Amino acid sequence: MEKWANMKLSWQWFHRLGSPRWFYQKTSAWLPWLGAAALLLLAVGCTWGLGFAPQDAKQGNSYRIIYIHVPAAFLALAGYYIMAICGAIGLIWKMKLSFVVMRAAAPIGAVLTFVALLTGAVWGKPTWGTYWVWDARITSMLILLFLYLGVMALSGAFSRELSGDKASALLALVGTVNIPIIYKSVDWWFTLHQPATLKLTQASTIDPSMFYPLITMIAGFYLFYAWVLILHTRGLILQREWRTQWVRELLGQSAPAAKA
Amino acid sequence: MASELSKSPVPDAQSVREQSLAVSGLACERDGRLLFEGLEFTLAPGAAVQVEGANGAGKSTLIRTLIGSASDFTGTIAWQGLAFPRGLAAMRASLLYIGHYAGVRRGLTPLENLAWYGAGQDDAMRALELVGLYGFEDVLCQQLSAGQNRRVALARLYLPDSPPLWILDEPLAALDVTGVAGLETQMNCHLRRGGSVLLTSHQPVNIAPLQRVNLADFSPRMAVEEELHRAV
Amino acid sequence: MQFQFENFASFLAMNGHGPYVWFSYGVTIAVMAALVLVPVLRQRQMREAFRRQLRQEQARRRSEIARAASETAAAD
Amino acid sequence: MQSESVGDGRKRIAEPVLRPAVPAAAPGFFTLFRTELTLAVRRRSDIVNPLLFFVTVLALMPIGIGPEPEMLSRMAAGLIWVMALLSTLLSQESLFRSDYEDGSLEQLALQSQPLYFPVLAKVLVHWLVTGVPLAVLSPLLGMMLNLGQAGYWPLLLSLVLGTASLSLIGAVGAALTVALRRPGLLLALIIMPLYVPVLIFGTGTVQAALDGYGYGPQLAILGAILAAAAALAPLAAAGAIRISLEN
Repeated sequence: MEKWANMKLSWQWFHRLGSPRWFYQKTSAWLPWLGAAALLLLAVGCTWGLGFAPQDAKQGNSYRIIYIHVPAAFLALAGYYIMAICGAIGLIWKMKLSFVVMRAAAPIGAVLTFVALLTGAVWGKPTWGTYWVWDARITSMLILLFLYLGVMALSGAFSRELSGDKASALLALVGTVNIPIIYKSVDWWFTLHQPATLKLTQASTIDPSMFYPLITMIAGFYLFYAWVLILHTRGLILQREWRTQWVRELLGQSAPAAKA
Repeated sequence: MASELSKSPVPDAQSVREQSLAVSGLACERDGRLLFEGLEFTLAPGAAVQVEGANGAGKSTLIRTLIGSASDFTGTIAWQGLAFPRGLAAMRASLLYIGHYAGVRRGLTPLENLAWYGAGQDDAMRALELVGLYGFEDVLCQQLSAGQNRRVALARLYLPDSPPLWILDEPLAALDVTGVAGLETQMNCHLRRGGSVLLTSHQPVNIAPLQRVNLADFSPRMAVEEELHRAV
Repeated sequence: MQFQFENFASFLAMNGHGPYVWFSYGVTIAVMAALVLVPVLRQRQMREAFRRQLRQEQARRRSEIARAASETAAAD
Repeated sequence: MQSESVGDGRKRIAEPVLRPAVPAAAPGFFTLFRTELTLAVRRRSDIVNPLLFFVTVLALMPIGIGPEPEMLSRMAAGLIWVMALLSTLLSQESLFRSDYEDGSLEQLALQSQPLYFPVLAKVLVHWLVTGVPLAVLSPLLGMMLNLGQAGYWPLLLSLVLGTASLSLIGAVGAALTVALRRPGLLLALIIMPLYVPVLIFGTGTVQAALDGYGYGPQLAILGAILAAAAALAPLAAAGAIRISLEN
C-alpha cells in the first residue's frame, strides 16, 4: 500500500521545471529535417505506388488506394495508443508536457481515422458498387472515430484545463482497454452476418512489387505523424504558456520594449 | 442528563501531542494564477487557526489542498510529522471536514445522515437537539431550509468520538446568533480536549488559543501580471 | 520495374478507376497539408495578437502618462 | 476531571477523550448499499422514467416501421436491446449528480476506505432499480414486436446480465461528467462506443436462440464482460470521481 500510495500521489510538479520550454527549444533544431524526411518518403511512396506498381489482377487500378488507406488505418490505431500512453504518463507522474502531447494527438488521430474511413469507402465503390460497406474492419474504424471524438469532446468540456486533461486521459485509458474487445466482437459479429462476397479484410496476397511501396508509405506516414504531432504540441505549448516570460520573448522578439 | 463522553480509551499524551498539521513553503496555483506562496503555519493539538483573506484569495483552494482534494501545489504539508502524500491517509483517518457543500444527503433524514457518519441513535438525537433541530430529526433534508441543512452537517461536531482534526470551510456562514455561540462553545470544548480546528471565516471567532493566518501576507512576491508589465 | 502506363493521359484515367484513386489521394493530401498548416497559422495569429496587445498596452500607458502630466500641470 | 455547563446548562464531564487516530467508522458495504437503496426508492421518478421511455419508444417503433409481423419479428431483438441501452444511458447521468451537489461525494472521497465500494454499491442499486425492471418488462414488449417464441427467455437473461455491464461502464462516464453543468449528450458520446460489445453479444444471444442454436456461448461471453466490468469499471469511476472533485 505504501509504494502504491507514494506512486499514485506523486507530488512532483513539472510545471515549475519548465519542461514544456525544454521540449520547445530541443525540437526547434531538428524539426524541419524530420518534416523533409517525411515528405520525401511520402513522395517516393506515392509515385512508386501510383505509377510503377503493377495492376492488381482482380481489382485493376483501384487497389492503388491501399497505399493511403492501410497506412492511415495503421496510424489511426497507433495514434490512439500513443495518445493514451501520454495521458497515462500525465496522470501517474503529473507531467504537464505529456498532457499537451495527448491533447495534440487527439485531433491528428481523428483526422487520420476519417481519412482511412473515406478512402475505404471510396475504394468500396468500384469493388462492390456501394460506398458504405458494413465490413468488420471499417465498422471498427468507425467506432474508433467515435472514441476519438469522445476524448476530444470531453477534454473541451471542462473549464479548468488540468481537469480536462486528466478526465480525457482517463477516458483514453478506458478506451484502450476496450479497443481489442470491440475489434474482436465486431469481427465475430461480422462473420456471423457474413454475406458471402465481401472480403475487404483479407487483402489479396500481395506480391513484393506491390508490397515495397506500401512499406515506404507506412514509414512515410509514421514520420509524418511524428512531425505533425510535434508541430501541434509546440503550438499548444505556446497557447498554454502565453503568460510566461519565455513565450512573450519568443513572440514579441521584434517589439521594442518601451520602458514605462 | 450527564452524558458520558469518555467512552473511548484515553490516548496517551505522546500520540495526542504528535497530531499536528505543519504547513511550510506552501504555494497554490489555480487556472495558471499563483494564489499565494511561502505559506507557513503549524496547527498543534489544542490550538486553532483561522484563515482569512478576500474572496478569491485562495481560502477554499487552501482547504482543498489540505484535505488532499487538490494535488498541484509545491511546498510541504505534514501530518504527525509525515509529509504528504504518505501523511495524507493518516490525516484523513483523523479528519472531520465540513466544506462549502454541507455533505448532507437531501434524500435522507437528519438522523439517517448522522447514522451514515457512524453516530449512534441517541448521540445523534442529542447532537441534533444541540444544533437546534429538535423535532426535525425525521424530516427529509430536502424539506429543510439551507440553514437547517447546514446545521445538520454541523451536528457532526457534537457527536462523541469525534476525530481530532476539524477542518471547516466557512462554518459560521448562515448561522444565527445562538447558533454561532453554541458552535464557538463546542469548538472551545474540542480544543480543551486536545483536538485542533482549522477554519475559514470572515467574521471574528472567539475561540482560544487562536492563530490568525491572512493569505494577503503570503501573496506572490511578483504577481504574474506584473511580470507581464515588466516585459512590455 | 517500369512505368505502368503508356502516356500521362492513361495514367490519369487508370482505365476507369482514375476518379476514385485521384479523389482519395487528393483528399488525403489536402488533409495532410491542413494538418501541417493549422499550427503554423495559429502561431502566426498568436504572434499578431500579442503584438496588437503590446501596442495597446503602450498606447494606454502613454495616454496615462499624458493624463497624469496634464493633471499635475492643472494642479499647480 | 473538571465539568462545565454547555449551552443549555446540562453538566458534561470533559476530560481528554480523543480517541487515537483510528480510521473513522467508515460505513461498511452493506450500510452503503442500504442507504443507496433507500435513496433510490425515495426518488420514485428515477425508477419510472427510464421504464416509461423504454415502453413508449418501443410502442412507437411499429408505427414508424410498419406493422408487418414478419418484419417486426426479425427486428424485435435488436430494437429491444438498443432501447434498453438508451434507457440505461438516460438514467446514468443522475448516478453521482445528487451526491456531487450536496457534498456527500466529497465526504466519500475523504474516507480512508477506497472509493471502489461506494461506487459498486451505487451501481448495484442503479442496476436493481433500472436494469432489472427493464429485463422483466422485455417479454411484454417482445410480444408487442412479435418476437419469435424461442426468444423470450434468452432476451430476459441477456438483458439481466447486459444491463449490469451497461450500468458499470456507464458509471465511468457518469463520474467523468459529474462536475459539468449539462453532461447529458457528452455522457452518451463518450460511453456509446464502449457499449458496442455488450450490444453485439446481447442481440447475438437472442438471435442464436431464434435461429435454433444454443445461446449458451453468447450468454457466457456476456457474463465474462460483466465480470471484467465489475472488476475494472469501479476503479476507473473512482479515479474519475477524484478528478471531477478537483475541478
